[in-house]
Amino acid sequence: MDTGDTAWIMMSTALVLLMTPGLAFFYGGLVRGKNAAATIMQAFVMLGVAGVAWVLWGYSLAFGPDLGGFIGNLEWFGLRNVGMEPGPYSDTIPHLTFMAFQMMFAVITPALILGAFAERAKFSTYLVFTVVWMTVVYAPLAHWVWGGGWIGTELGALDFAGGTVVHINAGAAALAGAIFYGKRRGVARETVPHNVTMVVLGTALLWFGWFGFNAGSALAANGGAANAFVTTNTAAAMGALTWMALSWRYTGKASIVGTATGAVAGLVAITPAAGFVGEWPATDGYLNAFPALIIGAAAGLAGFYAVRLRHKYALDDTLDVVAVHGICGIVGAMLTGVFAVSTIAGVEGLIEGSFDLLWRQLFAVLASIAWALTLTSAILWVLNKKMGLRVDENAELAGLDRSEHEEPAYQFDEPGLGSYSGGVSTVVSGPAPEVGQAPSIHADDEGISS
Amino acid sequence: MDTGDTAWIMMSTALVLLMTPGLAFFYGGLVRGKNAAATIMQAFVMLGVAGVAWVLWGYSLAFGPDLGGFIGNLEWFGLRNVGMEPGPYSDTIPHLTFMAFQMMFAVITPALILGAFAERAKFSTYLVFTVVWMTVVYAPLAHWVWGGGWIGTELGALDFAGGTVVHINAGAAALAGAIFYGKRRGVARETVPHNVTMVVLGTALLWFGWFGFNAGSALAANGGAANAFVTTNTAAAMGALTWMALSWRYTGKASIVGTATGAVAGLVAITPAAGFVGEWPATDGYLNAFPALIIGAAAGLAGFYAVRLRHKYALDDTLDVVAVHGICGIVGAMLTGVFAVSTIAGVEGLIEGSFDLLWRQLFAVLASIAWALTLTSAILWVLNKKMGLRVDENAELAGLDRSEHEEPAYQFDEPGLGSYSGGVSTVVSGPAPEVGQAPSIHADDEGISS
Amino acid sequence: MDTGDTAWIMMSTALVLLMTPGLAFFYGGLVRGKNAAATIMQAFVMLGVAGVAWVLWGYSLAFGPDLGGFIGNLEWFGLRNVGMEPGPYSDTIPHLTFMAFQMMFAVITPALILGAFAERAKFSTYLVFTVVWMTVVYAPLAHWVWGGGWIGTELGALDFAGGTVVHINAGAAALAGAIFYGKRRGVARETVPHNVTMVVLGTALLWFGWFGFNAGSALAANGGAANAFVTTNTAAAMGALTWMALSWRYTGKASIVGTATGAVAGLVAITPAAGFVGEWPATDGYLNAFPALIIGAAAGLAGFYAVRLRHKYALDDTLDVVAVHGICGIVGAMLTGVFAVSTIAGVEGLIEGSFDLLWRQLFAVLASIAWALTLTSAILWVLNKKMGLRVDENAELAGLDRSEHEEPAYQFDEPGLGSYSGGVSTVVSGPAPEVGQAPSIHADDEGISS
Amino acid sequence: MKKIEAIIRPERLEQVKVALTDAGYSGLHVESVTGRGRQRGVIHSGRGGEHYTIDMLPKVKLVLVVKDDNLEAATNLIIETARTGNIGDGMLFVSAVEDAIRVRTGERGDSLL
Amino acid sequence: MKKIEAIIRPERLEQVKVALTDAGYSGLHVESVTGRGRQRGVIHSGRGGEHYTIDMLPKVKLVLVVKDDNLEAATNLIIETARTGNIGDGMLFVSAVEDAIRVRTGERGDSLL
Amino acid sequence: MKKIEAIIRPERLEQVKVALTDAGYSGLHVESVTGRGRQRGVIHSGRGGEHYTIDMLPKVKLVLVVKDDNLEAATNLIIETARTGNIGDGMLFVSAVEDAIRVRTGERGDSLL
Ligand SMILES: Nc1ncnc2c1ncn2[C@@H]1O[C@H](COP(=O)(O)OP(=O)(O)O)[C@@H](O)[C@H]1O
Ligand SMILES: Nc1ncnc2c1ncn2[C@@H]1O[C@H](COP(=O)(O)OP(=O)(O)O)[C@@H](O)[C@H]1O
Ligand SMILES: Nc1ncnc2c1ncn2[C@@H]1O[C@H](COP(=O)(O)OP(=O)(O)O)[C@@H](O)[C@H]1O
Repeated sequence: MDTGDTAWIMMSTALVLLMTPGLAFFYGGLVRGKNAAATIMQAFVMLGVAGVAWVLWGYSLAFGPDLGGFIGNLEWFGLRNVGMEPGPYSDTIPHLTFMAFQMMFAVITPALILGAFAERAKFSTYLVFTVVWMTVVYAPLAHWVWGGGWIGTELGALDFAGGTVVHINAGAAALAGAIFYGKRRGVARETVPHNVTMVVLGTALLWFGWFGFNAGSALAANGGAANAFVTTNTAAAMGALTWMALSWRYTGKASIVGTATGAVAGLVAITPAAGFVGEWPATDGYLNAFPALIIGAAAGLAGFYAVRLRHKYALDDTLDVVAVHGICGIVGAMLTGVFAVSTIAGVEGLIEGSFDLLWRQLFAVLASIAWALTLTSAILWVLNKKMGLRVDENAELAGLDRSEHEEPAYQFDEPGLGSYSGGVSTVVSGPAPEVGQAPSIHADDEGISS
Repeated sequence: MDTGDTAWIMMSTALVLLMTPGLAFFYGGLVRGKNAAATIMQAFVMLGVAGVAWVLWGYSLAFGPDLGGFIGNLEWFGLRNVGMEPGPYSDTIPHLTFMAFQMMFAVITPALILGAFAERAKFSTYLVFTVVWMTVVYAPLAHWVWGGGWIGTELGALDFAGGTVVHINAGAAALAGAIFYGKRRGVARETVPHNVTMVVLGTALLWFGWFGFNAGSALAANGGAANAFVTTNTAAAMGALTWMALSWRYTGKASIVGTATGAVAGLVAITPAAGFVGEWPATDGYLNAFPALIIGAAAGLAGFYAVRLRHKYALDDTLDVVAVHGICGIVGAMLTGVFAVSTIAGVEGLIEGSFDLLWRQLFAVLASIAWALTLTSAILWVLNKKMGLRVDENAELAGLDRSEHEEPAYQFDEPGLGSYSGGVSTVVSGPAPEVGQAPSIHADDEGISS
Repeated sequence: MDTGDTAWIMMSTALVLLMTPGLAFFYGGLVRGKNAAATIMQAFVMLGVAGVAWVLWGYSLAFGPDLGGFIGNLEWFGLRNVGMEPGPYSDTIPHLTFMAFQMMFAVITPALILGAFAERAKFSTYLVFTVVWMTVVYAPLAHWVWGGGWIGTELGALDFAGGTVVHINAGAAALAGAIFYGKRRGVARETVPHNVTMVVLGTALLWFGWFGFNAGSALAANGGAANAFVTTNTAAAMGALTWMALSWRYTGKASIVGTATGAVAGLVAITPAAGFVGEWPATDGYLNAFPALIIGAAAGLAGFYAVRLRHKYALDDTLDVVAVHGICGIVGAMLTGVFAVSTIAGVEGLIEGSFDLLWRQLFAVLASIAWALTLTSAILWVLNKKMGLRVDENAELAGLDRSEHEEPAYQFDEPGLGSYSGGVSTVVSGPAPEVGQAPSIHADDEGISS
Repeated sequence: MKKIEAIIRPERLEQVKVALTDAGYSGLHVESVTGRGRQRGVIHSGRGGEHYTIDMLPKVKLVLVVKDDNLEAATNLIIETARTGNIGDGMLFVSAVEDAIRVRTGERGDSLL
Repeated sequence: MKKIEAIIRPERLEQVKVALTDAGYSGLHVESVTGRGRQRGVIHSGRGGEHYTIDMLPKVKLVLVVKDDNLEAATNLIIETARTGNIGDGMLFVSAVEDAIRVRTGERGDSLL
Repeated sequence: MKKIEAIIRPERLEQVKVALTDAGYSGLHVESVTGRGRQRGVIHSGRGGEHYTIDMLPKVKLVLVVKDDNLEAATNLIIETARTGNIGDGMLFVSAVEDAIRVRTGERGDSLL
């Protein structure tokens, strides 16, 4: 045990926790005002849902004793024997700390997906979806890559902090999500973000938390963590500038939301690479900053044109999860195969002359996509039959804040004034309606259907 | 001295600092828009008030050399001899770091209380109240429990991170506050939160900071901290889900504000227990996650029904401090007596067959309530006579932002448009009105009385 | 290498990173709503701009092998040989970590300046300005003070965490900025902050991050860091209270924005002193809290009256950067010469009877001001000729959000309602206008000139 | 049919609404406006210890369309409930309305009010 | 000239706008209002598991000034497009306008509409 | 009594207000509206490098009730001060008001204006 390492990983865990609210605000700022609180809720609630599911069965499935390279068994159910002493994944930090660090990844990954079907998802189905998805899709993939499963041990593909497990996984699931949920009603192509300041707040928290995500994945406070820290920041900075420049090129204006999105794209792409790239060429350490700069720039380019391409097609991936997490995740995973160097990664990437790693990366990418796309589609198909994925038209037009939660995000004015306000005149506290038989959002109205 | 421990406690101190703004936004989002800035100010200003009072006399009273088990003396006034070397409370971190960590608890505790009398408190009286309260109520109780006083040393009750000192103390003070301040004017039972996104932001910062609060209370970066970290997160997650489910049961909708409140309730309840519970049963470490899950669920249940109960009675505890901090604090303190295990806490709780600790916990709870309720009532009674606790009716109707600070929270529109805006036409910089003789909020208006 | 030190400095680096978004919200809340997103963008984009420029050439110029005490050479261009092992500036942390920590200072310092010309700056020119300024003004000054240059080594002036390099530098540049940009159109003296809650959010993030800024500057998790941590918090608390009291004295109301500003003023002033002051008098450690309390109070006083003074003159330093960073930075640098004690700083300040340090501090202050004022003026003069510093009148009246970015900060209402909203009826995705030939913000309008 | 447009204090809206309900006027709508009249403005304090006078004050415009016969009664009711006796109580304007139509049913005229 | 003030559901505004455009009415403006009529209010859920009924509902007031001749057509168009058949569809008021002036040119009268 | 409703650019409001004050019209109120007329809309840039045209533009509706005698003067004053000469300058509508009442005192009629 090492107190410095433990301090750093506990702190990293807290940082990654903060990324989920960060994502909530990033997404929440991008949607229209009538869906702001509901979108934030969908991300925020994952802290509860995945926080409980992970300590019960998720961690054991993903990281518990291996069953055939495919999944962990349930010996660690409910944190059985996961204790204060170091566990199998690190000698210098408590097993519980490793478990908590990994938990935060399981919290944010399902939340990433919601951007694909934002502004129309039924909350109850969404909750069921996330629990099933974390169990059936996420836990096995995490096991394959990090938990002693076949991708990490047999294939030998590299994924430092979650390029496949988190971003490609979520991106592929988002593709299935956008398809199965279908288009929003009455939205031509895109809507205007309701709160740009909130988008920047979310991005700032994501960037801040991502240091825990990536540099924490070193599982120690050492030179490797320091390297991952710097590559992370550099790729984010370069992604932001690249996207900003591209938006400028096309509209004559530097897009604020675009700059923020570019930073996220850079962060996504550097995730699998962060602790494996750096020295370039390895021999005399020249230009250590360049691999991360290139990865960031590639992410900005790929993400930007992926968004444009998506606009061309009918896909209503509301918040561009496929572009930003899927495509940029793939870019990052492949460039890990290019820029990994043996002095840091212990294996030679393309810049050291070996194509080997690149093929393994490609295989891991394709396996992740196939896995996530197939299973997510199956889950959504069943849920659509059984529960329905979307709210009805009235609810969608009124906005999810009012229809799904009866809690508009903002009520700035005096009672009786402004948009969604009004004097609270009557408090009806009973009789409680049956669960499932939700009341209409209007007191005496059968709905607002056209 | 240990650099890892020092790094962790410095970081924890910063995390706890951030909880006060977190609370400011949690409370600020719940009030009506016309009181948003003033409510945030009431919490934020504690960073100044308690930040100064603590280094002058607060720390010395609470943690300085013991006087009869009741209070510390003033030998450490102005941080006299509180220095860079380890102090009496830990061998591995600087004394100054311990002092700073404890300071952040003294900052947030008075701020918790303001929720009970939000939307009507006179700012000047509030400032005096907090200084007196921190000195007369908080410092002694902190001394009893953590500073070598009778509850910690003689009674032997457990309070890992502030169940009695922080939450029960603030909850009991809030009860006195709600009674002495009386009801808001023209508010039937509850008002609609003006900004749900701000409530979630506040909750996120609280949750993030609470890792410092609880895992930092281990005063080291070790297995004990790791355990406290995990129990904290688990109880918060379970509290959030429990409250969400209950709100769903009663209204047919998942309440966003309720989910956030449930997380806070879980965090409150785990606070006294965090570093003492975990293994269950102790012998083979089976189901380490369960004590925290149960504590979180109990907090969600207790908090939710306490809010409903409060609605039945006339008590205008504006932001439900009694329910969320008082009741959930009691739940946590008692369940510490249930789930504490000797391998971690060094003393047997009920699940190891001993009732002993439970009685001690009960005694500590009752003593804290009696202490805080009596003294807070006395302070408020005097202040009401001398200064007046509340603003007058005009000021309350106009909102505290305008009447107490002349700074409306929001001015979104162009000058001359929208709600509280208008073209700045004249700048009057003098003559300065006398302090205490505040000008009317309208330039030529004697007020807006009915 | 020490894992505890490394953990602390990585965490400190993340904390300082968060200060730039913190500044974005502090500034963004103070401006009018029509400039909110653009102002936030100007700060936020520095994470990209300085993040890239620093790893390419900035770090090498500031901290690379010394050229005549004046500047570093370019041997470390692109982080050449800046690696995972400790570098010349610390034995216990990776060189990359030191580089990253310093980077965050280079990110925020140019961002500080923008407050002087907020609400009127042309974004393209601003970007060029920041790159040039960081290279030509910031990097040399950082070298002089911390990189082995003449102020640190020959003059022997003290600057713990950036009184001269960051705050006086930015403050002097802001003075040049306010002069060269000229006054905003149609603004009498000051405008009303559009979002007080955002101002407090920004202040909270700044305060939180400042622990990394100051206590991180110890480059270790030790007693010195602990001391810097405590002096930082104490000065901030005292600055907040002092400014609040002064605003109360003059208007009869406690200003919320003033209290927040006072905290920032205190943080600025303690920055050069944080790790050098504390014990007072040194011999028996009596009243360790007092130097920081006095520095905080002095900053509150100096900042407040500097703002009032600025109002008397025609200077449109929009967000009072000169007062808060320039003046308070000078106060802090000079008081470092007063309160530095040999046991901590290794050199005697005035309270130990020596005037020597005070003169050296004065010289460093004057040199910094002269350097920053002259060079910034020259840069702005050239940029004004070549590119133009300001947007045109129509753009300024419409607000920078719409004119410079075509992205209004807020769109709360349904399409077609409220302020800057409207139904998205047509999506025009091509043909792309040429860069530089930006389209009018109105679809068929030549502008809105009077 | 007459339209009453009453520009009143935001703080009084709740009472006026209740009074109108009690008197049987259920239909009405309100808008958020800023206005100026006799009242000089609202004071804002800056961080430099100064007062700013904002010359436009937040008001509520309550709009009520009534039958001709009810005009006098409704007007008096609003005036009396909204009054505080201080400068800034507001103004009330009356104008003619030619027709009223219920969107849901297409019904027209006086009977809707 | 007549002024049509239609208080309708926010959700229907987009369709009404499109219909008006298609019918050649390009000039119009809208305001955000809250109103009450037959509709009892909107429900808000509190964290204590309660329902609150907010008695004022968000509506849009669409204002359209038309030539006398177009009044009937425009009125019908708005009513038909805004209608959902449920309580809360809104009301439409018609009143006389005496003059219209284009700020840019100073032109007056019917021809501007 | 006449009511002038002037829909103008937000950026011109300050000047118009000052001009009205100077000419002795102290009472007025303003509302935030969005409108469309000749002006095609406002451009919004998306992160994918696209332009969106938002067909409704933010405008201010300034409402001023004046004595019949002052109608012409007030109208001209507003038009001239609000004009920039570009599309989007706005429209002004005049209608009749039958009565004005001061809430505070109950006074009625022309003398209040
Ligand atoms: N001539 C007018 N035209 C339009 N609105 C007016 C006019 N005169 C007054 N108002 C409105 O009436 C409100 C109240 O008027 P004010 O003079 O402040 O109150 P009081 O009647 O108590 O003196 C003003 O804020 C303004 O909105
Ligand atoms: N007499 C009235 N004066 C002013 N506004 C009215 C009046 N009656 C109704 N309204 C407005 O019309 C809206 C629609 O009326 P409502 O009765 O709810 O719909 P419906 O016609 O479907 O029953 C209300 O919300 C209110 O804003
Ligand atoms: N017929 C109308 N009814 C209601 N409002 C109108 C009408 N015509 C124009 N407006 C309002 O007047 C504003 C200005 O009109 P616009 O045609 O854009 O300006 P311009 O007169 O310079 O061509 C519009 O935004 C709209 O709000």
